[in-house]
Amino acid sequence: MYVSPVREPLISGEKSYTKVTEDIYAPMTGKPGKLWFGGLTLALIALGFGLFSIFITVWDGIGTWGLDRTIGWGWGITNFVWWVGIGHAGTFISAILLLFRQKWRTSINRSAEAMTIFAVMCAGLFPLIHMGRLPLGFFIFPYPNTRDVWVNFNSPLLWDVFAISTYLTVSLLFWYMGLIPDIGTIRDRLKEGIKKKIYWFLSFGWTGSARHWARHESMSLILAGLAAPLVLSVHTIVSFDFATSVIPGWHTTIFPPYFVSGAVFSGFAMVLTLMIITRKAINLEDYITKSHLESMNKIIIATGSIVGIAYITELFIAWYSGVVYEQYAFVNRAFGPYWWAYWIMMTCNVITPQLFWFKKIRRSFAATFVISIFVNIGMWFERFVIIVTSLHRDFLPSSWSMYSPTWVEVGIYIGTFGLFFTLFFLFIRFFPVIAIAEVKSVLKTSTEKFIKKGK
Amino acid sequence: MYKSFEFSKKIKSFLIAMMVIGAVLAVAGVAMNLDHTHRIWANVLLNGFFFIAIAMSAGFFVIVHVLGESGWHTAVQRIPEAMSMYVPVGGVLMLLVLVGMHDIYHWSHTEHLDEILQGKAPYLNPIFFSIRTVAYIVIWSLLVIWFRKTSLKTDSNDDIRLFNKQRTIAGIFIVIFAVTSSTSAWDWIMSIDSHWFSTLFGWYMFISTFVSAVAIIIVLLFVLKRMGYMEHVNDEHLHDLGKYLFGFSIFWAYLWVSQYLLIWYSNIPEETIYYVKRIQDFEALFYGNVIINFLAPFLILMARGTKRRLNWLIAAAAIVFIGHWIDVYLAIMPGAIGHAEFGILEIGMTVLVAGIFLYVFFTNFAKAPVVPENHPFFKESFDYDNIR
Amino acid sequence: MKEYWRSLEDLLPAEEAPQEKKSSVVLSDTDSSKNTRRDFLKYFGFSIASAAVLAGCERPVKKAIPYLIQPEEVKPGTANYYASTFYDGAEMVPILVKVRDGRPIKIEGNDLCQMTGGSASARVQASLLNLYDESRPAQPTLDGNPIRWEDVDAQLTETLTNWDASKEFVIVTSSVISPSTKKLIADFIAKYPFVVHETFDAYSYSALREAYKQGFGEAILPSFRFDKAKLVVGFNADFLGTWLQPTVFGRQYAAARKLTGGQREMMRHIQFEPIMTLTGSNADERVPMPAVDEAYYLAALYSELAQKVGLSVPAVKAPEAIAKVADELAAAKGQSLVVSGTNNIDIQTLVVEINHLLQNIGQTVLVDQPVNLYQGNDKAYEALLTRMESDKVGAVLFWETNPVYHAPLQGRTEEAIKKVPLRIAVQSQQTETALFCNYQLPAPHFLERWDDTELVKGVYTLMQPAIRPLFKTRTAQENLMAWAGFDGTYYDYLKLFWKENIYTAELAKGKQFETFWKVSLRDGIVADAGKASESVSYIGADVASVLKVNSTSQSGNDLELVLYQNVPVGDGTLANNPWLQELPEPVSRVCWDNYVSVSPAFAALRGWTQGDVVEVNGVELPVLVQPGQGRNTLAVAVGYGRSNAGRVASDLGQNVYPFVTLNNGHRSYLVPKVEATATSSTYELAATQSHHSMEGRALVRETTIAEYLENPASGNEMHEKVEKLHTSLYHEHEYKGHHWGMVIDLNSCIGCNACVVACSAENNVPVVGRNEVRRSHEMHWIRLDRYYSGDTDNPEVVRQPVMCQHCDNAPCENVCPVAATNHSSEGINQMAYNRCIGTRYCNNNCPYKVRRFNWYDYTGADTIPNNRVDVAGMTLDLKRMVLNPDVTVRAKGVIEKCSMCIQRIQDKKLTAKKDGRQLADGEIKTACQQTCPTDAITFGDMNDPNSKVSQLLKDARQYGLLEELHTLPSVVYLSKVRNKDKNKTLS
Amino acid sequence: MAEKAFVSGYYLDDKDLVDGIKALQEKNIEIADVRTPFPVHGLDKVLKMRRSRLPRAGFIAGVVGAAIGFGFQAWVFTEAWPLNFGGKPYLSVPSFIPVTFELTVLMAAFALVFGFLISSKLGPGADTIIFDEEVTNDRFQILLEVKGGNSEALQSELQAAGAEGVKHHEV
Repeated sequence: MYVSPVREPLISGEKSYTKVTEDIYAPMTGKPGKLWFGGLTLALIALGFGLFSIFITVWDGIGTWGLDRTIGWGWGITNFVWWVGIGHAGTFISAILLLFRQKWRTSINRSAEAMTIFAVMCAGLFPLIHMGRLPLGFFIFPYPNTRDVWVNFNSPLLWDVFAISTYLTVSLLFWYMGLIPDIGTIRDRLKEGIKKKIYWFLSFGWTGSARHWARHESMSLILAGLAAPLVLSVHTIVSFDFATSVIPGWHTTIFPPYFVSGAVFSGFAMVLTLMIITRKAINLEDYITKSHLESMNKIIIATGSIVGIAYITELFIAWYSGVVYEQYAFVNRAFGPYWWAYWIMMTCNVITPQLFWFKKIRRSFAATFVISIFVNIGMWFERFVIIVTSLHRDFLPSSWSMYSPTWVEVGIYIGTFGLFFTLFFLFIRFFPVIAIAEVKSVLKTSTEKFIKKGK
Repeated sequence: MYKSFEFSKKIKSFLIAMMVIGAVLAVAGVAMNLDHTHRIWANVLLNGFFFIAIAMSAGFFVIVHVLGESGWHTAVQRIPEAMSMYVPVGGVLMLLVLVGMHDIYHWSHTEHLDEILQGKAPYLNPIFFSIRTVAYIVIWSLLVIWFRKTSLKTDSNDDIRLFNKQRTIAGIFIVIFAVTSSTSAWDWIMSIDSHWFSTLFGWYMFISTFVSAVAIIIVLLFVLKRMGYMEHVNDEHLHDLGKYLFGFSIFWAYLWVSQYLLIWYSNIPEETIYYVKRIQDFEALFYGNVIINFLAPFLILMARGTKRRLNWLIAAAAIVFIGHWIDVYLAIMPGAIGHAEFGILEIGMTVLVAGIFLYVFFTNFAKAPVVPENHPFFKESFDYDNIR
Repeated sequence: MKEYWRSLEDLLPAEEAPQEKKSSVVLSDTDSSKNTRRDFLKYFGFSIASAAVLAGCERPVKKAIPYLIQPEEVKPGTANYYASTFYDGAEMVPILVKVRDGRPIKIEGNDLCQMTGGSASARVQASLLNLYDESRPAQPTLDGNPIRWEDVDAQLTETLTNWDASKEFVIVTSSVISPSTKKLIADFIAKYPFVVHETFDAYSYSALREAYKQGFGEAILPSFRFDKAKLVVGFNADFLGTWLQPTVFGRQYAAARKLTGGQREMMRHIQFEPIMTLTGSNADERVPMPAVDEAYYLAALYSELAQKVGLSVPAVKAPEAIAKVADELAAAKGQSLVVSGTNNIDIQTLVVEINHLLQNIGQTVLVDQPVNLYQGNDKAYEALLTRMESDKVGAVLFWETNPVYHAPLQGRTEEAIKKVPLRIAVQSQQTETALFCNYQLPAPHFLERWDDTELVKGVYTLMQPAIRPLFKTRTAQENLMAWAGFDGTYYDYLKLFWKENIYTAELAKGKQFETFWKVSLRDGIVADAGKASESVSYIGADVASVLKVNSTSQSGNDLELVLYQNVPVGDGTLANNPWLQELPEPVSRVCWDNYVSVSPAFAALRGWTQGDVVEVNGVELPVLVQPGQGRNTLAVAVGYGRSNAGRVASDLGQNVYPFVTLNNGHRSYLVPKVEATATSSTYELAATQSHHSMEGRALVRETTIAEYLENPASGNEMHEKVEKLHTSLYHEHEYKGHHWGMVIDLNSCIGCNACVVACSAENNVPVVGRNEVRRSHEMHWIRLDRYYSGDTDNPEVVRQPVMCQHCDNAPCENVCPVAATNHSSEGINQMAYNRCIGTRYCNNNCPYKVRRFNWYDYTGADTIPNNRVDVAGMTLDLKRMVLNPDVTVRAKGVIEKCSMCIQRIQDKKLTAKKDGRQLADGEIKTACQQTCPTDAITFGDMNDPNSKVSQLLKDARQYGLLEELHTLPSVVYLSKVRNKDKNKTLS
Repeated sequence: MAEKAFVSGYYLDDKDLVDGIKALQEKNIEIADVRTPFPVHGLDKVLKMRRSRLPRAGFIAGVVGAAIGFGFQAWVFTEAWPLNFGGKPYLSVPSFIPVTFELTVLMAAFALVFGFLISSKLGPGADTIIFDEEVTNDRFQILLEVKGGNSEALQSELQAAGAEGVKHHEV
């Protein structure tokens, strides 16, 4: 496959196939470092705090949260949407970019997909624990029962159940199918022993047969074809949670594509935040290069700008609609008691990503790191703004109210960080962080200098 | 090496004939409808908007690939490039809409407006509307011409800076178009149902015209291939175009469902009125629209083979093109004339404008080599394949 | 008309027995033979007969004791209604007590009473909860030690027998309106002549009676007829909320202002007041008036009116508004009414004279039908104190009175009582006064005892026990009988009294006394037209001197403090009541506390905001900024700061009764000059509404009478526009049988909050406490939204009762993932609590925000132990007796909301079905509708073209709240009409 | 006694591998298997592999998923217990779209993944033989089945076809 010499190499340094294997396998060998143990411990502490907060929530009731008769959802659902959004980068990278033949995806898709799965797990927690009666949460599944009661298929929350679980399942399958050849690689590097047996088991007996590869590619492509609309559908359905209502600020038709765009936006930001650290920590700088950074940052500008346009569209149409409730909802967002949340959102999501128009900035790891964190914050506030500022002042002024979180809600949020990072730390230790086989497949065309190993 | 296109007499006379027939039918149609001029103006708007939006979408097709640093598209790039040159010509037609404004836009009758329209008046008033219309046309024309010029320069100059300049233009293009594609759709189309509003509307109309543009690229490719040009375009290119048509048809359906489902679900009269009108008076078209624009391309192009075979592809493209004309028809007519009307006026007007569009296209296509050979990624276009 | 019966014989005549068979097939007899589980919800309303148990269905039932011998009148699952009377020393309302399985579970108004029409105020209904108050005195004590009743009787009989006749034995009662009790007291005095009976009212209106004494020679309290007036001018009189007989007045008021049923005339109401009262907020025009100037305003009014009829009186320069009002009053002679709520002899004298000038006596002021309420005389009370201080009193018995709390009079009361050697308290609730008493004798709650009343001459009601006394209590009457050695029980005494004094053959329509007695007991009320009137005649007071003293404005820069009763707590007698404490004050919408309200201008001047704690003459109170309040007026509600009231009320708010002083011998609730200083602390009030503007939204639609008469749809023009745009993407569901609907007439609703308590009692709505209300966790299913508009110094007020609107296109139903809320075939938005998993999605989507979530375990229905949030003791076994077994007690984590009293609907449907007849219109009454004093709420079948609801739906004033959203609410509002000229105002 | 014997040869570059395969194919030597560390571009064409039937399986499963998804929802709402939610029609088709879509994707994905695993005989604890552990690293391996003891000949053919190293394996 011809590649124009004008294109910048994706992978720096002199690489051979063996070198790729060695480089990516390296972080999994030897004793884990202090940093890793320290990080894992911190993550576990956060997880523990989260579990305690969840315990309090279930034991004492949702009253331990800062919600009230007017504001039924607060941090919980904000965090849910935020985490689901983050969970959009991985599958977007591996599915949609696969369809668009973007080679740079190969270095980041593995870890991004892992983040997707972990983020969706964190996200999935919230709809569960925000229920007043968690022990009866199984009512949301349409299972046959003696009362002949099924479920309400009109409910976007029910759609969510299907969407999130399908998404998690398909993402897991997709991720794991991609992992099989690489687990095979790890397996073959290990000396005989229990570890090798485990990886043998996990590798599903991968041989590298051309027939398998052909099927694997075919499957991956179609899975990508399925996953692409699936990614869209998940955040679309999450947006339906709000947009199907009649609440001003929630009910607007632009929500589905705008939410999807925002999700990819925040997902990429999170991937960037983590990968910029990870590549340093486990010496993968050659594989995740400025070229990757630039490509990802371009997507950040694109999605960020779509989000920005959506904000402005909403604002303008709210005025244009001539509906007093709509108009008030947006005036209230910008100038009401939660004005600060709105302007944090606007600054972080609309203004900061525009800095990536400057080539220097979008190719700077330090700048990208900072901006990615801004985007993470901004996207959290976006959901907060949508949920809380729309609810706290809706139709009847008599019921208007204010919301602030309690430590329990904050604790649960911290706990999901704990869960996310616990899994992430385990992942980088026990699985190849970069898709070895996929990098090899683009190695010749994408490396600064490809060396064919001697005999 | 690549056979340059010659705008032969034969084609020219065919297109002139097409325009003449269209013009005759259109004039006849106008004559028949002098008592309800809003139908005439609605048709001017319909075809004026549809083709200028397609031309602009074709321009968008090129610049988005430039920004995405794509290589494969260079094999067909000159087709959408030439299509985009219709923007300044079509702009003239859109200016006509300003003349017939009062027959289409309820809000332009500034003397008797209800409360809501009075509220919108700072935005929806004849003067500001005209300013915006002119601005869209001028800015869009400048953009497509600027890009086209730069692109043509590469034919004689392989300076990489020209490519970088293309990227700069593309950046400016996308920023401006990101905003104006929505606002123009609100202005020209959404404001016909002057009380109604939908935040998604701009994006929905954009995707509709974008799919149409892809369809026309395929149609034109087919025509050119039939005439013996563009032989370098291989199955992989068709496959990619097919994927676009397939993918964006689904995306269009996604937006259609998003808008419909949300409005259906909340069932708030100020929003449902839009669909109620369409379902009541245009029922067959309303549901047909979804079948033609979603189900047909979806089923035809799902298999790998059909995307690679020009005959299947052209069938899908033709259906989709007609489908999206209907889509725009559905967006305009219920508000502008209130009920379904289809006759020689519609046919004539469409044939006429399509003729002009094609004439402009072929004229421009003939002006330059059929491929940008000095494009840095040009060679990539001939060494890639789609996974089976 | 309902049949109220007392015994089984009354209910079931022998020949009706076969009916039983019919009823037994009802459960399986549905229109479809395919009687599957889908009928589950249909039966939901009544099949939960054991709902109180069901609430805890995951737990074993701890206590279930079967009857050994079932009492004949107790039929499981069926409620008995007993007619009785509520009287707490202030208000008297004939009631029906709903008793289920031996437990009184609800109080409703007795609809045989013409004055109340079956309505009851919030306090009347809530008084039920005082029955189950765990803080009630349960045992007689002597100096803090338990003592047996026999010993009490022995000791006191001995004391009385050996009495030193130079000393008085004083019985201090609240106003006694019971003729039999009066006679008993007289009999007691006859036996022990040294006994003196004194009347002490918790809140005093003695100046009113004295004014009539001056004007008419008799210290009477006339009957007021607001319904006969075309113009009512109120001066600081909260007659819709607390003044004299608010339930009755509210009803009269609304009747005179209703525009339904073809009525085209509407009474006009002008209110002059220093603070924003419930009444003032309903006025067509309200003029803020400094409290210290009330006498001056009235003097000016009198002077203006007198000049109009050519009397020569000293001229008083009238404020502009008064001059205009005088013109209006002069034009409505004989059809107007001027009232004042201030306990000031000058003011009341002026009011009497004004009404006389206006020829209202005999028209709207019926001096020949005096009301027996508020018989207390402050001068007499002061005299009693003086006698106590000078050791002339040997013993004092406080009979359900609490002067230490209600009239401390700068410690005088307390000191005087201490000087009395023997002090006895007979009380059904804990009181501060009892703390000073040797004998503390527990009395039964009024639902546990016998009594009668004669409110107006010739109108008798009976009070009968609805439950056996829960504690070792004895009525004061029985105490007296025991100590005097009278035979029999008080029931016997009462019955005999009725036989001798009330029964006449004419009244009994020729029946024997026993029959008369039974009928009276069943009906609860007997009116003897023959005894109806007394005659008094005008003699006239010395107005000139009053005018002279009050001829100038007294208001300056001094801060004045107004002490007022608020609607929920009133004088504080029933303060230990969770329902009342959680009831939002209708104007401020704050509950669980009192506060000092200040005008916005004054707050701005001092830089105070709501929640700042300020010190008013040494009492620290949180600030509430009250639009419409007088510029230099501060106001604090009395009834709070109880130091010995029981678990709920003790230490709630601050007691401001110590500010009350005697003025011309009458207790004055106005402190003309106070100091208020800021402190550094803040205190969060439990407010149920924090935003007070409608934000220009068409929520409460209103018009003026002139516009209304021209175009009945005026103010409601939007409705027609919305109807025109009534598009939908799906067909409306057909409701083949009933389609329940409700119409709320905003022109009738006065915002008294009676419906809130009715709903809470009927539907087991949890009480959550102050802290939860602060967090906006209140649970009321119906609320009274209140909005201000216009000038903050004198805003217009509108109110809107909002409960679940039972939308036919309900945004909440759509989104429940587990189908826990959906629409019944009769158009009711129903909740299956057992199915709810608590996502709160429905609540988010409800545009009306009427859904309520059980944030904590408020009810004890949760399976997890040790997590209850119950500050008011509502989950105590004793208080749980008040639960309505027809309504599920909701568990933690469940959404609940108005069900349109589905249990009542099903009950009446079943009754009709058992009787084999069509359900009649009006037969079903929701709890809120039943109790509404103003009949603002109408419930019925919208499918029945002749139903009252259907008729009201034709009114041009009807509209749906947020109807532009196409939620198709089944609750419909009728717009409000103000009787005022849009372009002219008084002030 | 070995049941089967194989000869393997390995290459260090995918181009060399493809050339080697072509050389062997010219000599009509049947190639038992080719094993590579990553999917080699165009190998499927060279080896004349049949196009995978996975897409078809995915499509069928998708259709089944859609039918089940839509059918079940429609049945619940119209037959099992028709409930009135917010006045929506019982057969509220737009509401059924999301769940139908999700089930379509889920079923198709399952079919693809399990179709892949089953047709490739891969899975947890699958019984496969690895001839050279370096295949998952950098070696491109051709496997020829030894039929009738001509292992040596095959080895030299492989060497002739450019293999970097050859080996005999018995299983």
